[in-house]
Amino acid sequence: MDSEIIRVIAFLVGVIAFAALNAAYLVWLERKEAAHIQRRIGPKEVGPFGLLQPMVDGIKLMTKQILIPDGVDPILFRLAPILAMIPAIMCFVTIPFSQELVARNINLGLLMIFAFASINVLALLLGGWASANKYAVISAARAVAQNVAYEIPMLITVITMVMITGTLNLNDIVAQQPNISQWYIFRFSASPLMPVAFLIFFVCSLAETNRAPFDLSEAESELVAGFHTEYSSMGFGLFFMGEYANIVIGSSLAVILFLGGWQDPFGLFPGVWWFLIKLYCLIFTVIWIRWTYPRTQFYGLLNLSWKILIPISLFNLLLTAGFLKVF
Amino acid sequence: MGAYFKELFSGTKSLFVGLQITFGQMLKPLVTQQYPHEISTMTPRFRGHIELIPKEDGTTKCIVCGMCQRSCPSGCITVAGEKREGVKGKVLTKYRLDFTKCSLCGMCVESCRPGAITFSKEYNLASTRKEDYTFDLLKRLEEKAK
Amino acid sequence: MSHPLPINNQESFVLNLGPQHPATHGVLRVKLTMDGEYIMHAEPVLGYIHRMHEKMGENRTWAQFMPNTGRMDYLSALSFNHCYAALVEKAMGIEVPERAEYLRVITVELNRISSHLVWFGAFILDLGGFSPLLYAFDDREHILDLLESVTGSRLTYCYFRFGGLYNDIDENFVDGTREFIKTMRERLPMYHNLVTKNIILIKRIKDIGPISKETIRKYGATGPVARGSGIDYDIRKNEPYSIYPEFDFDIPVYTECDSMARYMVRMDEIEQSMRIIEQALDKLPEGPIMAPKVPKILKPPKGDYYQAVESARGSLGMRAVSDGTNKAYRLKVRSPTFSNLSLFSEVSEGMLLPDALALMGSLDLVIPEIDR
Amino acid sequence: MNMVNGIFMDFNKLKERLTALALIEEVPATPPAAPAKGEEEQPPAEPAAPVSRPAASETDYPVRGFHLDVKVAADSVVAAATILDEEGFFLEAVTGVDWIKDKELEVVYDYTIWQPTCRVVIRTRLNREAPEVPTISEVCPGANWHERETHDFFGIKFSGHPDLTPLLLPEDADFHPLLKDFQV
Repeated sequence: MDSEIIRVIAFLVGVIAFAALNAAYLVWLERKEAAHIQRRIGPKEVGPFGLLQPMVDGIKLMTKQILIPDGVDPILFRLAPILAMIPAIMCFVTIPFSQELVARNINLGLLMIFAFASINVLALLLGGWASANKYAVISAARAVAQNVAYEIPMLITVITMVMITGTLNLNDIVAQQPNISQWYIFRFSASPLMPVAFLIFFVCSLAETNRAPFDLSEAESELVAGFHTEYSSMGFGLFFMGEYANIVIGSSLAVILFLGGWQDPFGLFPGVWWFLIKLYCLIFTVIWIRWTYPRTQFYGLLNLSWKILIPISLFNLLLTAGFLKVF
Repeated sequence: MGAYFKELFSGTKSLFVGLQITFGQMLKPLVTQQYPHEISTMTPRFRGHIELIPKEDGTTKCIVCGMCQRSCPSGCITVAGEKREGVKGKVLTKYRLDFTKCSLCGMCVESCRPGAITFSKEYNLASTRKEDYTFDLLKRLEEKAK
Repeated sequence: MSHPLPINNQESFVLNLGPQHPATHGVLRVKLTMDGEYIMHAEPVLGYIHRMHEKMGENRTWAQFMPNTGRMDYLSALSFNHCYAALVEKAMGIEVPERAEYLRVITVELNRISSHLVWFGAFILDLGGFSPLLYAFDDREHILDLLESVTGSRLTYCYFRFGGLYNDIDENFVDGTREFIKTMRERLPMYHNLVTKNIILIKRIKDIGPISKETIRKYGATGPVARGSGIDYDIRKNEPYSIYPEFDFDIPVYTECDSMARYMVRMDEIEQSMRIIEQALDKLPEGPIMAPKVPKILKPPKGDYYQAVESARGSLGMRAVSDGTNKAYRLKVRSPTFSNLSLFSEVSEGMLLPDALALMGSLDLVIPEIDR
Repeated sequence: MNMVNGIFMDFNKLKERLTALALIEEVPATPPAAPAKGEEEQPPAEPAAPVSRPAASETDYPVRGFHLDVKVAADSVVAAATILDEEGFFLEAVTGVDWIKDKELEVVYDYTIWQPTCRVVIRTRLNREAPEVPTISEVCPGANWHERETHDFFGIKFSGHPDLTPLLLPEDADFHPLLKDFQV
């Protein structure tokens, strides 16, 4: 019993630390990568390679005054940033970093992640609504429509995956992919469209996390800063951390579902390092995409979801069902 | 339907081409200059604020004709001179430049017949006080000569 | 994409876009009456950077107004220099030496390329793509270096003089410019692959913000905005000045009338400007850079004079009324974006906010030039 | 000298139409002769002293920068704009000139056209005390802002204009900086 409590506390601290450190250092990665794509050098003054920059930024954010503008809904305004961060941390609970390194190996882990990830949009909506700012309200409306539109193809793809794996337990899903040919992205025996399914999942997770090119809800050239226009200090900081935590979760899921999680591509040394390598490669791609493309337009985003992603993912669902039945 | 798939494929391809280009750029050398650590030298024609050109003995060539003052569109130059015993012409006693108004057009340099003023190559000018931009060019010249 | 729904007047609200807003590139304010994200009415509010240059023109001598011309359009200041210099030369009947004319054309065209590069970057930035801006700035940096080595300044040039130029080029300029053209020719395909062919960009600006030929004419829009609507109108060809008739270049015209067409016009103009520069460098004659007999104090004969040049944004006109003294009696600057922006209100009606911003970006606004 | 003739097929027609609107002025006498109110298609109302002719003249384009200079009465401005609009011209700018010695304000309209090179200047003189001229923004909507700007700078009232609030000057500006008696 005692060891169980210690375990819970250890993982709680670990997960929060992981989420917070990731949020901080993904900002650094984002700035560095953006800089090098644009042939600049990026942060370099604070610490070697600017590695202490996130810490300094964090301190700056924490010491700033929290401004609560006139006319906002004071409770919702304070609640929204917390609501953005907590579900993101909750999602980490079921993510298997390695076979043993998982806070709670829940049988319905996949379901739980989607349940908590859906709360994120509520935070944006509340934040935008409570701010009493026109830009923020427009942004909140956009965020909701976008999330609703992209949850569908994402879930259809996940249903396809669940049909193949036969389980919702993330650790079991990873265990089914011992080497590169067994990874679900290349499991052509399940469906010839598996790489496409991965792409759909990836695009949807970009849209779900409001990342470029789908960052309509914080489109700075249209809506200034979107739903967090009125937030300062750690209110803004929490939104920011929540956003990066969501990117980590989206990429983790993609790694677990399609890229063999903590498994070694050659089946030799599975472990947490493989998970992290794959995870950061995907995150690198997410950032790389952001600094390459312009932003989509709203109807373009919905068209992509309803006209391309949903039909293809449905087709993939049927095809997989057929394959499962036949083979 | 054909057009739908064609657009789908060409569109996806264009996205991958974009990624390829930005990745290529990432591997190329940096083009920025790390400003406070590296300082670039200005080209010979760079127009900084004006300054007096010293003669060999360190004095000015200025004959206090006042052409620069008159030609200046924004009136930022104030020149004063006085007659002195044993010196031909006037002697420059004051050459004040109000750099806050100067637009670096070069009218004063052009109009200067003895060629006594030129553009300096100074560009590291920053201050929070307005007075720091009022230059006494004669004093600067004297300090330079020392 | 215009609105498919009838606009509901009851639930409209007013959104102030600017004067400090990332998409307005300066201090433009647009008062938008919105229904959801649809724009019911857009009213640009100008004057936040109004400096009354025209009054300054009346209070300064003809020569002293020259620095002001570099400070209206900070992206193509040399066009304004050129217009004013040509206007006074026309009034005074001053012949400009050939070499000076060639150098004027070279520097103005370089300035045009740099202006289009900034526009390109800023336009893509409006659409949410950040990196092309810095690539464009990298190329522009080379132009600014070249122009700095000749004119002494990087942005607000005051280089032209009545009857010629402030100074001659240095020995590195010709080679440097050729080198720049060579690298720019390698960069343009990169821009097209990265940006122009990108499906997201195409979806963003194709068929967005259509401006009909008639609207262009009614509002007096010129420059790339007009040429994107299928109007073959460029002062350099239609009303030749300086030595433009000696060069072989095309005026890119696109008939689609949308933001994509305006985008393509500017991108093609970069190539055409490089063609002009190349020819001018090949033919660059030796000789003086100032007309021999330019009076110290200019007193143009009584009367009024008009001079138009093609700036990077369209037809730039200056009208001077002289009363025979050393100061202009009246100096009017007809800035191209003033007219180009005036059609925004009509065209943006019923558009979605992001589309309207794409339209606004495609108009290539430089606010100090509108406000003067 | 005139580059227009021959290139611009309708130039003479245009000139004819505009001349019909132009004021009648007496040429060799004192230059700013009191302009009689010239109405439609009545060239010489009463032949005065020296030579009376419509104030529409072809100008020397290489020197002046425009081809046709037409002086009209204030109420003919809209008619002139309509003619030019029908001929395919567009408005480049509207501006004013303060002739304080004559106690008059001049409004200058610059028109040009895309294809043949042709610039037409329409001008009208107004009483400096109560300057009022009909708006042409009905004919060419682009004039809206140009007229607002002219109203800002000179205080010229464009009757019928939809919105004469200051455009470039502050919203509450009640001064007109380009008037010659405006003190900087």
